[in-house]
Amino acid sequence: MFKKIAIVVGLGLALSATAEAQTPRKGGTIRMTAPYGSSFTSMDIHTSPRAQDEIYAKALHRSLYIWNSAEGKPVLELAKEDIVSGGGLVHTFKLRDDVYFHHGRRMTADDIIWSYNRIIDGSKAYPGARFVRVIEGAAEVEKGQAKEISGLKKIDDFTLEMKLTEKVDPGFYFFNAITSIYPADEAAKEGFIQKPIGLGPFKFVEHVPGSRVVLERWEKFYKPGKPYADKLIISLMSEAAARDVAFRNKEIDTSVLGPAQYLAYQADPALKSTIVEVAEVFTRYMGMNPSFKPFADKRVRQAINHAIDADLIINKLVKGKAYRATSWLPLTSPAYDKAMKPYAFDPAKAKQLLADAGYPNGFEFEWTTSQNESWGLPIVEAIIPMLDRVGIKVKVKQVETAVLAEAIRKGDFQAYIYSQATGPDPQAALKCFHSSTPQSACNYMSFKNADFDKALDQAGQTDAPEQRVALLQKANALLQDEAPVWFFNYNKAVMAVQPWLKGIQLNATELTHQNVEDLWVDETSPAK
Amino acid sequence: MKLGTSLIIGGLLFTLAIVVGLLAPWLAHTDPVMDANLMNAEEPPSWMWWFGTDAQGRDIYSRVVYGARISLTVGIVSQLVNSVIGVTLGLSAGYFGGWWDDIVNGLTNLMLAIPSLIFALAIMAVLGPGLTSLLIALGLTNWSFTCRIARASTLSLKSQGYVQAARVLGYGDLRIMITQLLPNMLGPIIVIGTLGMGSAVLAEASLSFLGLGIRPPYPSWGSMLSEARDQITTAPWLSVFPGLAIFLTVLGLNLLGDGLRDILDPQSRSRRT
Amino acid sequence: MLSFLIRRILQTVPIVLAVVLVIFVLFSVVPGSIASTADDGRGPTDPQVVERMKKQLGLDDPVYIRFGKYIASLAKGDFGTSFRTREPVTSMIAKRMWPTLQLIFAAIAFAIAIGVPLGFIAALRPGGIVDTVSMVVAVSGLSIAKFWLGLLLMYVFALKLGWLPSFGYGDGGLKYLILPAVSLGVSPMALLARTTRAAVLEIMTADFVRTARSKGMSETRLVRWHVMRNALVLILTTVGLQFGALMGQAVVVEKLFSWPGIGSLLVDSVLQRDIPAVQGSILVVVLFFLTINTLIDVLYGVIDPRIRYA
Amino acid sequence: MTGPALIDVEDLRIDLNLGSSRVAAVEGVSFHIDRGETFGLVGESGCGKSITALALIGLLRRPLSVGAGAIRFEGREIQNLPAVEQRTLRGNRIAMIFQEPMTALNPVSPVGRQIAEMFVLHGGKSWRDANRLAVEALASVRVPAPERRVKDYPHQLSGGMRQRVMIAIALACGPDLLIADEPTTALDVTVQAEIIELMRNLCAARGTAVLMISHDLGLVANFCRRVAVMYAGRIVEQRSSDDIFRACSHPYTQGLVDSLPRLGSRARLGRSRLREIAGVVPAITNFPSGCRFNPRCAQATEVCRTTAPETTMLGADGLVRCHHHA
Repeated sequence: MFKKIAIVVGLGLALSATAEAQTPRKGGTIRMTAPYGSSFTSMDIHTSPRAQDEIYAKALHRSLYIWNSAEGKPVLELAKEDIVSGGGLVHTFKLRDDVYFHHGRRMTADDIIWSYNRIIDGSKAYPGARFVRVIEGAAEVEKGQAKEISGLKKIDDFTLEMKLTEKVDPGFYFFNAITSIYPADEAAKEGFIQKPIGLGPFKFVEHVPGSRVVLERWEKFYKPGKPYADKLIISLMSEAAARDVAFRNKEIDTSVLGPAQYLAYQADPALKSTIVEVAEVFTRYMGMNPSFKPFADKRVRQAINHAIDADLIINKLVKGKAYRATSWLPLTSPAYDKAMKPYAFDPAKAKQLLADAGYPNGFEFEWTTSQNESWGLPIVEAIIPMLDRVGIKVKVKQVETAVLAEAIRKGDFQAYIYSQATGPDPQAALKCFHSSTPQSACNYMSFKNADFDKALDQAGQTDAPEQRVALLQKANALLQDEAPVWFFNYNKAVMAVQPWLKGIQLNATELTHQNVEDLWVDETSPAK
Repeated sequence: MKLGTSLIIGGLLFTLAIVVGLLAPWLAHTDPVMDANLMNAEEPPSWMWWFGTDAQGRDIYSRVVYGARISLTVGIVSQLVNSVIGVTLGLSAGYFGGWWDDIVNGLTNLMLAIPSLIFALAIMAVLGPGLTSLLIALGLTNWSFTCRIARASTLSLKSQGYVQAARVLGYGDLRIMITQLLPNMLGPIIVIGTLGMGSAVLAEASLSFLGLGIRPPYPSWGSMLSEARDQITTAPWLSVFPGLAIFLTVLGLNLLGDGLRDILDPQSRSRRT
Repeated sequence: MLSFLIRRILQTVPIVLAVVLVIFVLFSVVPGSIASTADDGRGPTDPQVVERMKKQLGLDDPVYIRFGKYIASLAKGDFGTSFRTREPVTSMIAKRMWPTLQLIFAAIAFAIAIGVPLGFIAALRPGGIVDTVSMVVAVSGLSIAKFWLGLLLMYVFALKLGWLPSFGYGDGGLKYLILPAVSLGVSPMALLARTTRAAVLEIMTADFVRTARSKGMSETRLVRWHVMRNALVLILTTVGLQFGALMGQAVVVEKLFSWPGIGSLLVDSVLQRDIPAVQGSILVVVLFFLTINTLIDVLYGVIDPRIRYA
Repeated sequence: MTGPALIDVEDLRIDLNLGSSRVAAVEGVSFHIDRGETFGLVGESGCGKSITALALIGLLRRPLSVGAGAIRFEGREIQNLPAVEQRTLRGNRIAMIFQEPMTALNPVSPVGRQIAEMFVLHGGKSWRDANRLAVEALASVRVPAPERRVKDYPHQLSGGMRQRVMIAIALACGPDLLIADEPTTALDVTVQAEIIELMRNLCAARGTAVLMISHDLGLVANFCRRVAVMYAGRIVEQRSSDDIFRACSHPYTQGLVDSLPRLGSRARLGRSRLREIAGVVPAITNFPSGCRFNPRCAQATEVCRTTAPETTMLGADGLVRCHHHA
């Protein structure tokens, strides 16, 4: 699917400092919110790749690896050691022997093998298959040609050998909740989904669909002394307005903030200190379809980049809740070129470019957008008059996010505005513009540029890190000049956290995904 | 309330909304779409910006004024569609009877059984957001009442002498329906229509809230209200003015409907309030 | 009575079938596909997974075959499998049923408890101050956008006064129910107040009321003994029709208050193109409405002896 | 005559409030009824006879109200009584039967209960006792199988039966005065006679005075000892029933008499049509000046058009209001 990785940039105001200074209090209730929809998709996390579902899954389940927000990379979680051999393709994991499922049984290598075999089951089409597929023999199982993944071998109860198909870091593949480890015996049973069992720091109590998930401390959790809280309630709250009221009313401990609320909370002395922010690795952009004639001309695409005052939109409309994009790679990317300047806001130049391209009087295009407040309709509405000033008319086509995603995949658009993961691997992020990448995969603009392809291919082949970065920067710069998209911004994730909730990690892959065993509440929490 | 008071107040409010909508280009200070200037974003109400400005820096007063056009179009057109469908089906079903009557009855029961907002939601999901979709969705889902009334009054009028008399005189079916039956049921139909317009304006707001409303950037009151809801604690003027516009217009329509009922449909005071 | 019920149930069969057909046809042409349900809106979806899902859910079949299969499984009480959660729709809906019923009945109870007495009081002194004020309140209650009202209530009673929780189902306690139920109940309350008032006014001019007065009855007794039961017939009609509208409005209120009912399930499912769940939810809503109205028809007979189930 | 009359109406005026103005729908109406006496009030519809009756029982509702005059029951002014006392009078001492048996009973309440209410209201009985008494009351108006009928709803009964129920209700508490407003108008002719007979017998047996209101002079004259004729809000003539056919004084009364079919008369006069009174009843808001009957009166002269005639006493018991009375 996508790799959810980034590097921490922003810091919650002195949060981490105070958290370490105090001794965590045991007990209490943590009340988190799940803001990305009014329900959880499923209590079977293997079926859902959604960020929303991972919020509860982080408490209930564990994967082989875990995302470490401080280091900005996945680290081993269920194993103590990973011995690499076989030219970087064979990983031998020494598993922890103190990991217990919520029904009390100890986890062994069998559970991991069973779980990965389940995920790759082709008849079920679990979304995690794309990660498991990196293990040798997995694709055969998926196609029904084999019964078990040949690349997974149990050496003993606590030693697992995994053979990969390519030389990659398995951490990036096996840290997501969709690759959570299930208990082999229980998960096969019918009622598992009603009362899921995992390895996480909290065990399942109840799920009221559309309302909340309640979990309680798992006493035999493998990290000593953790988790701190007795109880964890994750409430589903998709309405930002309702979340705002509930947060101010101290009914919830965390609330994801949109731009308007970000500004309002900053302005409110009582709420200012609750803000936690982090730069995420998502690039927001307007994609332009070259099969729509005006957009086939590079000058038109550049003109659009010049015509839109992105800084103004970021400051005023997005309320500073984003970073200006220069090109495709986000500023937290290792290949990000700090010297690179974004397109200047220059309507005169835009007009000139349009005239050069043969559109002195502009043209009209249809812009497909969702209602998303950060990369959807409100942005489009702000841009309409800006483009109007250089003679370009916009016809808005508003669709739901689901329809938008479909339209993008099918290339059924003249232009669209979207948010796409662009990290952590710059190579993978730029691969989307390689001419060999099919339109439906992620080359949505059907981008084709020989120089770009060359730079990217060279970067993939080289072993020297500096040279690799230089090549990627070159590709990224090429991309800026070709302007297949309007480069808008890189997201800044913002969450309000009540002062009594401590230990929030600045997770750049998704701020709401917290390793909840590290969270604790002090006695000022109003929750019982 | 005294008879007539509601008619007058309702009529005034509705007329005001219509006049505002008609005169929008002259009343508005700025263009509701193009005059976005992010430098002026979210100004509270002042002499310069009567109702304040929104997140895009657009003048809310001008948007409310222009919004009258769209919201009233939604209300009036969708209700007209409903009335035409309802009257056509009800009148013909009552007049011809037989299998056609059975079919229309079945359709009416079907429409009554699916809550109209849910039906409209489903239609909007299929057609996608936008004014035309909205007019279709709201115009197709709220005619069952009109249909019932039209059918019932056709049945009662049919048994009265003058329809038979018209038949004896050799009038055609269509002519009888239009010249004899239709005028006699207009009273209640107009009353239901007036109240229905108010419901349509509210339904538009609800659909906007659910993310299936009007196609922007053109402002409707419902979409403005819906967009502003996150900021009810921080920038209340964003929602107060479109909210009031909806409230007063629908209030006007409801009062007007009440007042009209007293005049046009006095015997049915309790049939549908 | 029994034959009446059986006949009523048989009458609903074609309606239910028609609803199924309409929704099925509507959503066969809906844009956005199964792929959307597997998508997070943040990046590309694995095309292999999408193909497999299609096969697994039988979406490769032509529409009419799918419809036939759907009807066949419906007859067995099986609403199909959700595209999104891969759970049986029946069990998804079952979990949402109770909160919605709670909300709807609480709203109706609120509407009746406030609206009917208000209408009575107003009608007993038509033109009086109570009448004027309550009718202004009633017509205002009908004229306000539901989610705006909900937000205002939330703002005032949760945030400013701190009396009630602002959202959610919580542990299912009563205090969580109040704000959503009131938001939902305001318009039927207004409608009931007006219906009751009109009904009582009409009844007060009836001949039998004059008879009752000639008996030397006090106005209180008059209302209790003679007016109420007669008004109940008209009130009941309004209540019955309101259930339909309420099921619709519940969609908005449930979404606003994060209430885990059928309505929020329906909106989620519509937005994410989870067609089996949409069909199931709408069907359940329709069945609920038809059931309520059958019950009300039965109640008519209890209240009004003139109605007989022939 | 000893002591005050049972009911004594003096110079009664009933106003119709039209918002901006008020007009007298009834004025200068005076009559009295003694205990056990039968008194009739006759006139065309709209003449004010029904609202006069309603005034007696205190049931005038807006926009009608008593404007002036006195209504004394056993010498006590009714209108000044507190509401509670008025109510104990109503139903208990003064009862009323209405014209429309179809609608005068509560459709959703069993008739037995509607009778029983009287015993609960005025007799202080429990519902249990009252229900038992209701069966008796129903039996007394000669309804067959009363113990079954009490459970019936009005729509299950015929018009005649319903009017019997009304009579049972009215006579339940043994009132002193029964006001019967067109009690048989809505009924079939054969049923009419039965109901009238029933009323006559029951009232005679119980000594109940009756105020019979009807447009049917024949019926009233037959039933009542004395008759008053109303026209356009005024009593134009009052006579004993015996006198009214023999020697009526007012041209209007004469018109009413002439419009009655008389047994035997048809043969004598040949197959002549019944005579009708020419013209229509004037609207309340537009009463003619002078004698209100003058536009329709064959004998009208100039004085009739300008001056309202005074009341002239005729013998001990009669009066007439006409410039040209015989």
